Amino acid sequence: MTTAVRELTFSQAINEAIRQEMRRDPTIVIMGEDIAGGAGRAHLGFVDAWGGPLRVTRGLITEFGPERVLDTPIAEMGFVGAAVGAAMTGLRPIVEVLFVDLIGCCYDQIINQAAKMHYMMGGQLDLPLVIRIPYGARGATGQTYGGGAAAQHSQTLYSVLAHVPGLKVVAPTTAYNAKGLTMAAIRDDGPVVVMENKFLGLAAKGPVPEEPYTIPIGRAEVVRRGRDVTLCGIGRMTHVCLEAAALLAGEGTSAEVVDVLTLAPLDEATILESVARTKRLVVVDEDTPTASMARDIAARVADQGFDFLDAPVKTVTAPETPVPFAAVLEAHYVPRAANVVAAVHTLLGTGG
Amino acid sequence: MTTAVRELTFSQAINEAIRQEMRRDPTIVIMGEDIAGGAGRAHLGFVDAWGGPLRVTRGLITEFGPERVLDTPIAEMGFVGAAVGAAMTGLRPIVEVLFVDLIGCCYDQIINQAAKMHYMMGGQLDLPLVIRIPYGARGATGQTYGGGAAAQHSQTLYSVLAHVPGLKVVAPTTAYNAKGLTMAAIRDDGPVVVMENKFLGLAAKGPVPEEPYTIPIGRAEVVRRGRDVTLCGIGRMTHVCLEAAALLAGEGTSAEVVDVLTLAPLDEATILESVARTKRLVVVDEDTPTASMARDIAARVADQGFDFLDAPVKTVTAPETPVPFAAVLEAHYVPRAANVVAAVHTLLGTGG
Amino acid sequence: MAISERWATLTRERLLWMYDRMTLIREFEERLRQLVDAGMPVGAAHYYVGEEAVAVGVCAALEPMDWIASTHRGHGHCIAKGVDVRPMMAELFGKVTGSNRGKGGSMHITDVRVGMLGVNPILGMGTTHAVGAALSAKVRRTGQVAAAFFGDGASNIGAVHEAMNLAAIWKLPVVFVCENNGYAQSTPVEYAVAVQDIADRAAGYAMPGVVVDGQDVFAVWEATDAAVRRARAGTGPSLIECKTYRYYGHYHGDDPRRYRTAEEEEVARARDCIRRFREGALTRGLLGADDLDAIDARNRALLDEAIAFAEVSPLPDPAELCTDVYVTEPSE
Amino acid sequence: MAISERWATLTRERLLWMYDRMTLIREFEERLRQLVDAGMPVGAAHYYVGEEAVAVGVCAALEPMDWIASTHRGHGHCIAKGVDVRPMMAELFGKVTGSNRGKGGSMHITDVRVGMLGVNPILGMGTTHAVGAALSAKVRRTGQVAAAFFGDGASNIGAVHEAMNLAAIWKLPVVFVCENNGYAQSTPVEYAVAVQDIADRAAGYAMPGVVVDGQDVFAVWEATDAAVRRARAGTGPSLIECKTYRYYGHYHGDDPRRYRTAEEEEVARARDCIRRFREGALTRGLLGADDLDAIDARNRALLDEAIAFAEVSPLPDPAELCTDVYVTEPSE
Ligand SMILES: Cc1ncc(C[n+]2csc(CCOP(=O)(O)OP(=O)(O)O)c2C)c(N)n1
Ligand SMILES: Cc1ncc(C[n+]2csc(CCOP(=O)(O)OP(=O)(O)O)c2C)c(N)n1
Ligand SMILES: [Mg+2]
Ligand SMILES: [Mg+2]
Repeated sequence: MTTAVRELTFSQAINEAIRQEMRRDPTIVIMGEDIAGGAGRAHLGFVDAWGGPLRVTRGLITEFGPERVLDTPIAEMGFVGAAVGAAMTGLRPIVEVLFVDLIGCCYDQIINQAAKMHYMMGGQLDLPLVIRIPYGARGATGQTYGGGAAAQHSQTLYSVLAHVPGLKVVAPTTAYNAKGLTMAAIRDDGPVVVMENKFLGLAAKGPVPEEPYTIPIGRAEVVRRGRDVTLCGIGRMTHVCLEAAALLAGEGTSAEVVDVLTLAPLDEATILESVARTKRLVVVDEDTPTASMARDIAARVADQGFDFLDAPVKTVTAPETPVPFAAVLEAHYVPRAANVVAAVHTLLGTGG
Repeated sequence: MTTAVRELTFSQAINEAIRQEMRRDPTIVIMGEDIAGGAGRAHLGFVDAWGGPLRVTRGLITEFGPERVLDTPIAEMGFVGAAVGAAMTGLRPIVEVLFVDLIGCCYDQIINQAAKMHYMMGGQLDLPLVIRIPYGARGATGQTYGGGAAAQHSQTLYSVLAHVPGLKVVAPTTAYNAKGLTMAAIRDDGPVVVMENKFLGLAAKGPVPEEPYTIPIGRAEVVRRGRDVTLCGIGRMTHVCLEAAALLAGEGTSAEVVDVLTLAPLDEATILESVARTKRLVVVDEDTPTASMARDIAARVADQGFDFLDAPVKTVTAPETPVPFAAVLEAHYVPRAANVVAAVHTLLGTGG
Repeated sequence: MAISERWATLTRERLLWMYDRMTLIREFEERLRQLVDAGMPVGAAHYYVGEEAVAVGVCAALEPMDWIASTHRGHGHCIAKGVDVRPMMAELFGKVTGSNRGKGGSMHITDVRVGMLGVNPILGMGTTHAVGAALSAKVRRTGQVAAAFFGDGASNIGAVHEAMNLAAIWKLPVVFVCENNGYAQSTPVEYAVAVQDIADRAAGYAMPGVVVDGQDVFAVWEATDAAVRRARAGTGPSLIECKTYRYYGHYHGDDPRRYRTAEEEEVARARDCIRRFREGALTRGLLGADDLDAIDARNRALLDEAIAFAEVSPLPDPAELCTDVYVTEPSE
Repeated sequence: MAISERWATLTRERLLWMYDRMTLIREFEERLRQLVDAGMPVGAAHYYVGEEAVAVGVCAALEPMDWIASTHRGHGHCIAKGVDVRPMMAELFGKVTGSNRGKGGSMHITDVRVGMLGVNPILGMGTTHAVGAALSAKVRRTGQVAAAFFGDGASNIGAVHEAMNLAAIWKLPVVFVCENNGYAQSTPVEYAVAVQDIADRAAGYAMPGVVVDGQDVFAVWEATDAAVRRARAGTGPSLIECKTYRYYGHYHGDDPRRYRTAEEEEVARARDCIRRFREGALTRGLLGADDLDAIDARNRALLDEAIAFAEVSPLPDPAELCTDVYVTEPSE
């Protein structure tokens, strides 16, 4: 009965989630800039010329056609608004914002329209809308010159979305949960933001069942068991936590790793339950620190876990700066396992 | 020598700061929707017809004329961008966004352009820009029917600005510091967001020296001394903290009140120094809780103050909901002194 | 005169409906104004008085299944599209029987059952939602049309530009209705809009753009009717600029005499859409004074009833503060 | 032919300058392309090859004190406005000697000393900054003009609409230059823009709008020159749409043959702006082959030097990660 499960990349897994859902439900449409590519040129033999920034949407146009797979002009406020309007009137749109850095061009639609519509209207309308947003800097690449996508194309910024009541915000970390969370987002009757880490989109690969499945929104997951400290990761940082846990294991420190998975609403219970056992917490977030999810989680645990914490809750985040271009600077920007290990050393009073 | 100091409202104090600075420096211009009003109708005898949402800018047009006091069309992205461009090229613009709820229409200019320009350009350009933004819900009014400005005209949202490196964000609380902080913001060579509470704009009144003065950006202020607990307030919530402190004094509890004043960069030292003495902290913020400034401050103190905290850091915030219209619902939205007192009771294990 | 021809194409029912809706809007706004002036807290009320012919002319050309997206000045749009004034008034009273259970107020009144997608006070956003609704109609092949109202002031915001281009390239069934009442708050249109007629911007999206007298319900109806036909035929969107006037200030607390003259107001009022309709219908013998008086009386009574309903309705339970934040509660 | 008349009004120095800048841009881009293809990490490089006549024609009509605001495809704008290619190249290498100390990279190159206000990859935003610069010129009465480049794709974003209206109502000295190269990433302009000529949108702001051949540096210069005169005279902004073509993909990693044909590329390349200039100048005897060859050689050498400079330049100190976050450090 059990066959070897296929391996898919993170991006392919999201693609499969969207594809399977679009097959199931003809009211699902997907829109964004160059999500298909070469729009209107099928007659010249050009279809599927682009496929979005992480190539997540590649192939959808050939299966579902240009009426359900809509390339948009550069008009984030307009097309995210159109997705909101479509979600109000019988469609279930999935809309892609090319990078989180561009939410400044459609922030009203996300935080004032999509997030609040159901509440403001006294619940009379559902809003089945998925907003997919790639995010993240490259971090350390080992390159000694040149650079990355710099300050306006490398941000993380999910805290400014999670801040707003009414939005659910998820951040998948593996191909497996990327498929399950995306499917759950599509089936949710309210607005859900799916934050897709750019690095994971290309690099993460793993077994993904072929059949459709959902992973519940609102649940964190313990991805490694440990006794001495809890490392709580968001998105790509969960992998950094796992790396750090491996390093710590080599030193005789047993670290538990919790993958947050949903930023809003946060699964406080799972995180608290872990910290109740380990008595120590480090939250790792690649976003900048002020009013970040890292500090949010830290504050909740420091409050509700006060009685069982043996040490202060530490956060490991990007520095309080924009993302620099130069590879040698960006290398120090995104938190690495060594930073997490160092934070644990501080907590345990041990040396590296 | 000392004459009785005049009393001004919060709005009048900001008006005076702007007026005095505009007199001093001809490169200062101010722009926004209806900051003068009736634009282009001087020939019909109409000038100064509006004066901004809090009437802060009333009278400026008559003194400085329509070239330096610019009414704008409804085009937040455009005119905030124009202010950024003007700040890059020799002017010192002050731009008003009517309400913080509208930052969704110009968020890119604030967080990607103004905030990052200096850094991205390697420091080659200053950006002397002030962005003034009224914010806040009404809270409890005692009205039993009708309602307020509802979900899209009552937000606080400063955390989504403070989150972004490069922006300074201040939140004055009295007529006195409103004048001083506004002047400091105008004299700062970088972008500063001044968050003006709508309720304080009309209600707060106090002595304001006539001569120009600045209050340093980046400093919190202890506005009431106490021993048993520190109440840390932001904007209007500082007044709620003072009210709570008065109630607590009646119960025999001595509360210290710290007025945060600058949200970014936060004056951690003053807050920590206070908590080091009182051993307890309640942070009061009228914004919604997730990734809020309240949780940010709580996390910093819970970490750095771990060794001297006798109790968990509590936060008192708006609930995790949009702002409702109905007066009876909004009454429960904005934190009140009773909520702060209750939080202190929890901390001290005392009953109310 | 072209006017007389237009009357001819409308049924007596339609004419009565037009008069009914225009007077109901006015009655609603005047009664609300009395309440607000007497101290009822309402956040912000942007009265539609003077502009009734626009909402009614547009909605007269729409079917019940069609959609409208509205603006902050939305009471008139609601009533023209068929929202019941009782829950509307209850909403303004912050009562749980309100259209939005008291959570929205004047700036968010919505009734999706009659195709009213929401008053929306963030300028321009409604036009994008109409584009989405029209996309929905196209994909689901329902034949519905979406009309989007926006002001002269809102015409300058980027969202409107983006919405028009989207509707045009996708040939969506949208009717863009610009209500040019001469002002955005206190800012005169001639200051804020670079071009004489906002309708001229339609050429930038290869869509038809027309200017109509917004105080003539037939002119508005006729232009909308043509646009709706185009839209339903799959030919794409249109822009209609209605030159109109608001009789009162921008919102309940505004005194418009700080930025416009009494003479200007008188000129506009002299062209009052309701009086012109009434006089025209009587002069031409299409409707009788008794028909119209009966409507007036009915609408007065309806407002009495709506206010009474709002007054006696219960307030929301404080627990409602935290309900309906999420559409589906997160799994626990 | 009108062409020949235009040549006549330009000095020999100006003609040499035009050739110099166009070839320097091309040399810069081709050499960069070699580096990137050989593995140099650069985040994103959007080559300007094929469009040189636009940047150079525009900047030829500007004075050194004037400003330009640029886009993600900005190397050509920088060089045309006079940014030194050595710090430009060093910037792309992420070196501390870069125009932005290595902090900005390709998408943020800036040199305010020569009036280059910044490559800016958030589409449309540059147009608003140009409006601000023009406002600054007007208030400070300096007589400066600001030119804003933006693409056919960017023409659909709201910021551009808002910028044009602002410049128009305030009669600001702005020249809006739309570089219509037929594509936004892989999206053809005929799909994304509802109207045939983007220049037609100018009418919506009561400003002149012209279409010019963007592969003819003289046509671009002439149209810009007229717009600059208008701007400096206080008559307000203009829109110039330059029909042009990018020879390579959208960015270094893009293969344009997935959305356009080889034939189309050949047609465009056949109208290459540099070859046309060279042939025209030689045929008419205005410049000699030796003049032009000398420029070619100089620019090749300059790029050798720029690359060498970039290679030997030091990397930023890691401490630079946290400097220049605030313009003025907060008081401690
Ligand atoms: C994006 C945005 N900017 C500003 C405002 C504040 N505001 C509300 S109504 C209004 C004037 C609108 O004028 P217009 O579009 O002409 O509509 P009218 O009020 O005349 O019906 C303004 C500036 C807003 N609600 N949204
Ligand atoms: C607001 C915004 N939306 C989307 C993008 C992503 N993006 C970068 S360049 C580009 C295409 C731009 O096309 P066009 O304006 O025609 O300029 P061209 O690349 O052809 O020079 C897109 C979609 C962006 N940088 N900014
Ligand atoms: Mg108006
Ligand atoms: Mg292009």
